[in-house]
Parts: sequence; C-alpha cells; structure tokens
Amino acid sequence: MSINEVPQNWEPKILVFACNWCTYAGADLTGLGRLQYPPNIRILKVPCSGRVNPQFVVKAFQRGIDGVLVAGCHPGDCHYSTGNYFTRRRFLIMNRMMEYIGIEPQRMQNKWISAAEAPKFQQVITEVTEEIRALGPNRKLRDDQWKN
Amino acid sequence: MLVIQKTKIKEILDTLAKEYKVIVPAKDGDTSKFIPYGDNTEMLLEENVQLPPKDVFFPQTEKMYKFKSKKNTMEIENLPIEGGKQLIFGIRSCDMKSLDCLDQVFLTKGTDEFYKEKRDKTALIALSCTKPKETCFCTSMGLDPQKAVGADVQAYDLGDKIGFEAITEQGKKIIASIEGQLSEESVVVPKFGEFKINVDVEGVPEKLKGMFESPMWDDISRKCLNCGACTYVCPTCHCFDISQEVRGEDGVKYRCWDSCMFGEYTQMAGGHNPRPTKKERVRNRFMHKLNYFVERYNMLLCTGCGRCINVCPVNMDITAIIKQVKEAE
Amino acid sequence: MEKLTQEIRKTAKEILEKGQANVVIGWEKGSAWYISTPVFIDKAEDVERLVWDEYCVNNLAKYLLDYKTVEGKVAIFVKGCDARGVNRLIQDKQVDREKVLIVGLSCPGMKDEKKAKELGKNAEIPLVKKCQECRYPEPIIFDIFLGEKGKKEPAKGKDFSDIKAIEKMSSDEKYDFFSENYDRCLRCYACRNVCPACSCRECIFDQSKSGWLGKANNASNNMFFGITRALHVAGRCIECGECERVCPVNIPIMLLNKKIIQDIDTLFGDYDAGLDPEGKLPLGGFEYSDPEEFM
Amino acid sequence: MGNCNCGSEPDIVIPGSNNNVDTTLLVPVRGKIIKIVEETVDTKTFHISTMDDKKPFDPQPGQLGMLSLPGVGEGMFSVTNKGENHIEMSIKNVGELTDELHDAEEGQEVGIRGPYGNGFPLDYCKGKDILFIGGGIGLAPVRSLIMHCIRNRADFGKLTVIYGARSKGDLTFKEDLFKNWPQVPNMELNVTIDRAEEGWDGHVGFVPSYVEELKPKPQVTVLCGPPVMIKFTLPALQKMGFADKDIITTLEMRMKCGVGKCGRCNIGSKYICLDGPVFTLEQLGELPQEY
Repeated sequence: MSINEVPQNWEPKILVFACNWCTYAGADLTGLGRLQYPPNIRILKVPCSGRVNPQFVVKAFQRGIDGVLVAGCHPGDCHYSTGNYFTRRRFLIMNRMMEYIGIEPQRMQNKWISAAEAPKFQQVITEVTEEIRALGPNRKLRDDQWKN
Repeated sequence: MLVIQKTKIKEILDTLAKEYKVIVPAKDGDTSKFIPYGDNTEMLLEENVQLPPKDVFFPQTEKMYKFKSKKNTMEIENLPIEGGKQLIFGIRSCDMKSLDCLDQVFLTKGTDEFYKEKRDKTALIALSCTKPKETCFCTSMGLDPQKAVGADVQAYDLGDKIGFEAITEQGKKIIASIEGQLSEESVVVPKFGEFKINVDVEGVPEKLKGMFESPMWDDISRKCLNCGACTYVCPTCHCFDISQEVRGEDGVKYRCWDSCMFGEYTQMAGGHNPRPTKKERVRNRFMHKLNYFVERYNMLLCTGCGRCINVCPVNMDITAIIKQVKEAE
Repeated sequence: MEKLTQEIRKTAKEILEKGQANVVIGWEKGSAWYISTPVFIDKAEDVERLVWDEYCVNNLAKYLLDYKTVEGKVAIFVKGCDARGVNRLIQDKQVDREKVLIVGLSCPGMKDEKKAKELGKNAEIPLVKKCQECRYPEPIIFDIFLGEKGKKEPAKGKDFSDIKAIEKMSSDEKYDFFSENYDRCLRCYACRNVCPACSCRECIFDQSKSGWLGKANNASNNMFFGITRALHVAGRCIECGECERVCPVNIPIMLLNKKIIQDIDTLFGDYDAGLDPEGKLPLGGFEYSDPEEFM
Repeated sequence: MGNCNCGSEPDIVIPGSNNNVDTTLLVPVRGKIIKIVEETVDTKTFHISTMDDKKPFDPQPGQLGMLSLPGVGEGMFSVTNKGENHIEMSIKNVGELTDELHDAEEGQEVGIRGPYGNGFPLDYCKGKDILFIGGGIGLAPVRSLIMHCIRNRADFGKLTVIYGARSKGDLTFKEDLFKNWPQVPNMELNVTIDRAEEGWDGHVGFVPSYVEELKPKPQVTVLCGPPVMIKFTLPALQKMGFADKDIITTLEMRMKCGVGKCGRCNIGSKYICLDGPVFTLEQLGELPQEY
C-alpha cells in the first residue's frame, strides 16, 4: 500500500498518556460533564507525565498508532511537585527529534490539562484528532512486517 | 573465450533477468552489498562489496513459522519458504568459498530447509579479482582469486571486457542463453595484483588446539569492544538466534543473525554464562574460525575476504592473530 | 610526534615502575600504517609498543569501565575528546577520579583511516570528520601533560549546517533519508559499545526478552534503536564522533546526536558535555524558566 | 571406546516428519501437557504428548527435547522419562519460559521438537553394575537411564542410586525414590539431604562425602548435578579408582536450534546438542574447560 493511500473507513488511532492526577481526572470530568469528544483516543494512565519515557512513544508508532499526546499537570501543579518540569525539558527535545526524523509535529504533541479543565480536554482531543485525520494514517516507524 | 564489453554488461543482466531474479554487487547508500538488480542499480564491479552475500541464502531476519495462541491452545502454521530462481552475478572467490563453509553447516548433519531452498535455486556467476584490496588475503587462505570453487560460471575481469567460462551444466545453460550477446575472442586473463597481506596458516589449526589456555587471549581481547561488526560482515559467520514477535493471539517465530561477541548469546536462564567476558568470546570466535571448524568440517571458517579487518573499530586483525599463533612458543 | 612518542614511553615506564598505576592505556601501531589501535601496557618492558601519531583516533575513555571493579589505579593517555569522555564517566559516577591517572596530549587532529586506505600513503590524507569539527583538541582534564599545547586550531563554534539542511526537508524526505540509512543498520552495536556516554551495566538493547526491542532486523526496529540511543545519550554526548567512525555501514549517527546538542543549546542555553565533571546534566534537571510550548 | 556411542554421529530425526511433510528441522509439532506432577516447590514434571495422544518422538535415555510455549519462547530440556504415549520433562523454575510453564495447567498446548543429542551409551552400560549420582534437579536426566534400566531390568547389573538435595522439600521424584524404586530387584537407594531437619530420619550430608562413605563398586557411574557437586564428586570417584571412561555425565548450555547450526552450545569443536549432552570424563578431558 502506498504511503499516502487512506484505507476505507479509516479512523485515526491516538494514544494519550494522561497523568493520574490532572489529565486523567480532567478526562473523567469531561465524561461526567457529558462533553463529547472524538472516540479516537486510547488513554493510558501514568502516575506522572514524567513517567513517559520517549521510547514509549516510538514503540507506539511502531505498533501502529497515528498520533501520540502526552498530557499532564500544568507547571507548578505537579502532584510530585516537579515531575512535569522534567517532562517539559524531555519533550521539548523529543518532539523536535521526532519532527527531525520525519514524524509530522501534529502526531507528537504535549499539552497541560488540569483536573478541572474538562472543556480544554474536549478541545485538545478534538483538535488533535482532526489534525491527525487531516494527515492520514501514519506509516512511518511502523513495524508491520509481522502482519501477513 | 566468450566476452562482452563491460559497458554492455547490463544487456546480459537484462536477458538473465527474464529467467532469474538477478542479484548483483552494488552500492547501497554509503556502503555496498549484493542487491536485486534493477534499472537504478549502481553496480560495483571494480572491487568486492563491503557486505557479504550470505544474506541471500541466510537473511538477517527470516520468518520460520506462524503460531496462534488462545488461552491454552496453539496452532502452528508453516510458512512457505521464500525463494524463486535467482542468480548472483559477480560473486568473488572468497565469497564463493564462504558458501562452501555455510553448506557444511546448513546442508550436512541435518538439512536446513530454509537455506537449502535458496541455495538450490541460486545460480552463481563468479567474477575474478584483479586488484586485491588493502585488507584482502584470500590467497593466504588457499584460494585462487581468479577461480572460484563451486561457481556455475566463472567470469573474468579483462579490463574493459568481461569473459565467461561455463563450469557446470547449469553454467552451460546460462551461457547458452546469453551467447548471442557475447563474442568469441582470444584473451589473456590479467594477473592479479600483489596482496598486501600474506600470512601462513599452515599448522595453525593444530597448534591452536593446545592454546586454549594461552595468555595470548587475555592480551588480544583487551581492546575488543564486543560489538558484532566482525561477525555480521563475515561471509562465513552463521550463528543465529530464534525469537518471536507476538501481536495478541498471533505470533511469528523467526530466526535472525546473532553474534558470539554478545554476552546474551550464551547467557543461560538461571544466570550462568560459560563465556562471561570478552576474553572467552574473542577466543571462541577465533578458535571457531581457525580450529573448531577445521576439526568439524576439515576447512577453515575464514576465506580471507578481509571484511572484519576493514570494519573492526579497534583493529582486531585475524591475520595478525594467525601470525601471533605461529610465533607463540 | 616521534619525539612525543618517546616521551609517552618514558612517562608510561615511570608510571609503571613507580607503581603510580597498574596499567597504562594508550595506542600502539596497528596492522597497517593507517591504523593505530588501543593498547594496554602492564609491564614496564612493554612500553615500546606505545605510539603517538596522526592515527590515534580511538577514544580510550570507554575502556576505563573495564577497570571499574579492578583494584588499583589506571593510567590513560587522553586527547581532547578522550578527556571529555573521561570527564563524562566521572560525572556519571562510573569512574572514580582517584583511580585514574590522566596523561594529557595536545591533539593535532587525527587523519581519516578510511580515506588513507583508499588514497594510499603518498596522498594528502584529510582529517577525520570529528576532528575537523573539534572545538576541544586540548585535554581539559589531566594529571600530567606531555608536549606542547596548541597543535590544532580549535573549530570556531558548532557547525550545525548539516542539521539545518535536514530540518529544511519535508517530513517525508526526512523520514526517507533516515529510514534508508537505518535500514542498513546491522545492529552490531559497535556505536553503543564504543560510546563513552553509554555506560549502563545492562543495556535495554541486550534485554531482548523485555520486549522493547525485538532482535529482528528491520528499519522500524533499527530506528527504535537509533532514536532511543540518541535520547539516552542526550546531553551526555561529547561529540567524539566515535559512533559514526565505527559504524560498519556508515550510518551518519552524529546527525541525531548533533540535532539534540543543537536543540539543547537553543532551548536551555549552550552546553558542552564532559567539560565539568561536577555540573548538572541538561536533561537531568530543569529550570522553571524553560520555554513553554505545551499550554 | 568400544561400543560406546557417545562420540558417534547421531542421526537427526526431522521432528514432525511423520505427520507433516512441510515441516523443517526447526519447526515444532503441536503437543499438549497431559499431566503435571509437582516435584518440589520449584520443580514440576510435565507429561507431554501430541494432539492425537502419541509420543512426540521416541527419545533415547539422556536425549533432549525442545519445548516451546506459544508467545513465550523455546527451551531445551532433558527428557526424564518416556511412556507409551508421552514423554516427561522435569523443569525447574529459573527464568521467563520456565516461570510461564509453571503457571501452565494440564491441557496447555505446547510446541515440541526433538530428540536431540547423543543419549547415554546404552550398549556400553549393558550387563554392568551402574551407579547413578544425582544432585537436586540433576536427577532428571539421570532418571531417564534409571527408568530404561528398570524397564529392561534383565539387561543390567546392580543399580545403585545416590541422590541428594538441599532439603527434604527439594527432593525430586519422591514417588520413585520412596515408593517405586524400592520395589525394583537388585536396586540400592541412598538418599541424603544437606542439613538435618525435622521429619527426616535418612542420611544427612553432601553427596560427594556420601559417595566416599558408601564406597560403591559399580562398573559405570552416571552423574549429574550442580557444578559444585560434580566438582567435588569427580575427585572422589577418581580416588576410588574409577577410570575416566566409566564416569559419564551430562552437560547443559544455552541452545536455540538443537541441530548444531545456531552455534552457541559449543565446547571446543563439540556441540552439546549434537555430540552431547552426554560425555564421559575421558571425553571431557579432551575438551576445553568452558562450560
């Protein structure tokens, strides 16, 4: 299949690393508030956004994810006081790295979403989904030689 | 001898490509290796390529079978072994010899079907060498750079022409299929240039048998980085690992090249490792090449291609080691 | 350099005879004129093996790890890049400063062994790429210094032109470029094994059972290896370029490392790894004032 | 070495060749665990047969089999016994695969291929008095020969077993040791544990010293156990005057292919999977000490 071909009924698959204390709670609140967002995301709860090792992201792309969002508490709000500052440094580098090797920047995003920011969660997920939908399926880094 | 202008070699390959998947030595990015011949292939006929042809017969990663597992059940599904009729053009004496070594491993004492399938279906046109590289030493290993063992056709580098001589029945058929494009000429096969490396391997395998405990191994292994570069560029190194990839219920069992330089290679469940440090690993590699294989199959596991010398980051030079063995008391 | 070779031998002899160290790590002549290779001298009578010429390209710092659990002191000859490598290992608490006797040498820049092989003895052999770009030819840490300083004019500023050229490509062009390069990767791990910033006792890539990286060789897995390794040495790469030099299939590995170095400089301020053994690592900490892009 | 078959070239049986023409050397056949016997806290014996209730292959005593658990991996184990329709493998929980195997239940399907290796020199042992020495899980490979001797009792002389384990709980094959084997004619059983413990009125002490104490007089000795046991038992045996060719042991190494191709299980020029795992002390003396 050519790299640009979009299969029928394709839907973006997006992996969201959500920190336990803010973003995951924010996602919960979004649901409780009946705020609709695209069902394209798979949420993976992590204790802190600082737990997200960049290799998790590469692995996700290998296994067929179309986009990754790493989300955590706003700077200053980290449950562990400084975890997300480490995340910020790490992903400032990581995001540029991924863009550098040819992953479109929309596919590798970070956002701070607090436990109270249900509308923001809704908005971010909607935006990210639409951005990735526009890009089409990701085949870069994909390890698909095992499918046959 | 039947010859063709080097500039017209592509015409012959095009003819052969009708019947075979043709594989040629060519540039590949900043390196060179044997790759399927196509319109844009940058062929490399002046010197041997940097990577050996072993992956044509023994790919770095090769699927063996699929399996499916649910709860406590499993199914095994055999995969068709890949491999249609193919032909390697331009394989050198050293690499032809390496196939002889690999044949011993994969075709004797139990036939390895994955290897055999590809080996049986591959015709071989060997190409003579005229100019040895800095690191070449095939003559020291008893090879003739202008006459390969086991080739179907021996081709000769005649400067601006290439000459062909059929060796086997299959070779005769190959020549017959391209005969129209060749012309008969009387030629003189040029002598090959001087080898920079000459080493005498006579008696080394026998002598090594008594040198397992030699302090020499401590000395030569110290600078080794235990990377697998030498083993992966070696045309005769054939160690492999068997592993698997699993996606949900589906799994694929594959084998892939492994290297005796890696610690994990001999690491046993439970923690014991019979070759725990670089000394044991380096010793095993050179003993395997120069003694164990000779004991087992009566031939050296080194063809003098010089690739390991070429890539080793710390200049672990097998010829230097042979000399050291020779000189040892 | 001939004179310096004599001095090196004399110094090594003294070190061993006086018992200042049990072993001296330096270079000896390899099996061809264009190769000098690491050597380990434990006996004073062997010091004649030591040489110093324009092919002493190997970074020796990594070998200190082999002596991590060995009793006694180790003496090591260092060029600029080796010194930064030693510093890095000290900074990571991999090597005890007290256990190493560092003998500094001013580096004139080393010649390209691959080019030498091609061009022959009589040709003008260019410097290896890493030496052309080197900004620290002088060792920044040593106990003894031999010879004179200033053998090579350090490069002015970091040259990121190759990085910038890639950044200008489209996403697909970038990916094609890197995946074609990494498709060739044999995963021999020479780059990792030679790297003075790679000092994990157990490396993730040796743990095939953990499932992070299968042993199967394909562009995807190889890029996982390349990217992960680049990020593991982020902020710790001393730009010695050994990874690229040792690659048997000539993958431009430094393009990943230099990209990270460039971004660290722009985002968090100029940083050179391996200069200050006490300093904080750029990715081992943070500033409250770091750029904010994730609001 | 006369009729000893230790060093001979074994014929390689292509696994599964009887039921699937397409299989190759490295592809297992589908089988299942039909019975699991808990030997000790960390050792279980698995009875394995094919899906159609046949013996996966017919191993000679001392030979090996490659057992795989789908999705986990493959491992080489000695076959400790065979029945009409199954083979038995005793497996200690030491790593990832063995851990998963210990979690398996009866009915679990597995991949199995073999037999590999040379096996014990049956012809050489025929008609002789045999001493079996085992330590811990090391009794597993030795047991394959003991069971063979018991099945063909008339072909062998006196059978003596000296077996030791760390504690009572670590003794494997308790049913054989205390129930089945004592019934066998002309068979002597000597069981020891390292340290005295409550409820144990048998011998206490290490295997090597027990061997010296018992002064057995067999014609052939077969031993297997942890390296430290072998290290101290061998000199004891040699001191008692046994010839190296009459002391037989079985080795293990990491293996992947089982057919002498993947390279890793060599000791010198010998591959454990082809030329071993059974070696006489005489043969081992000719090999480098790298195992």
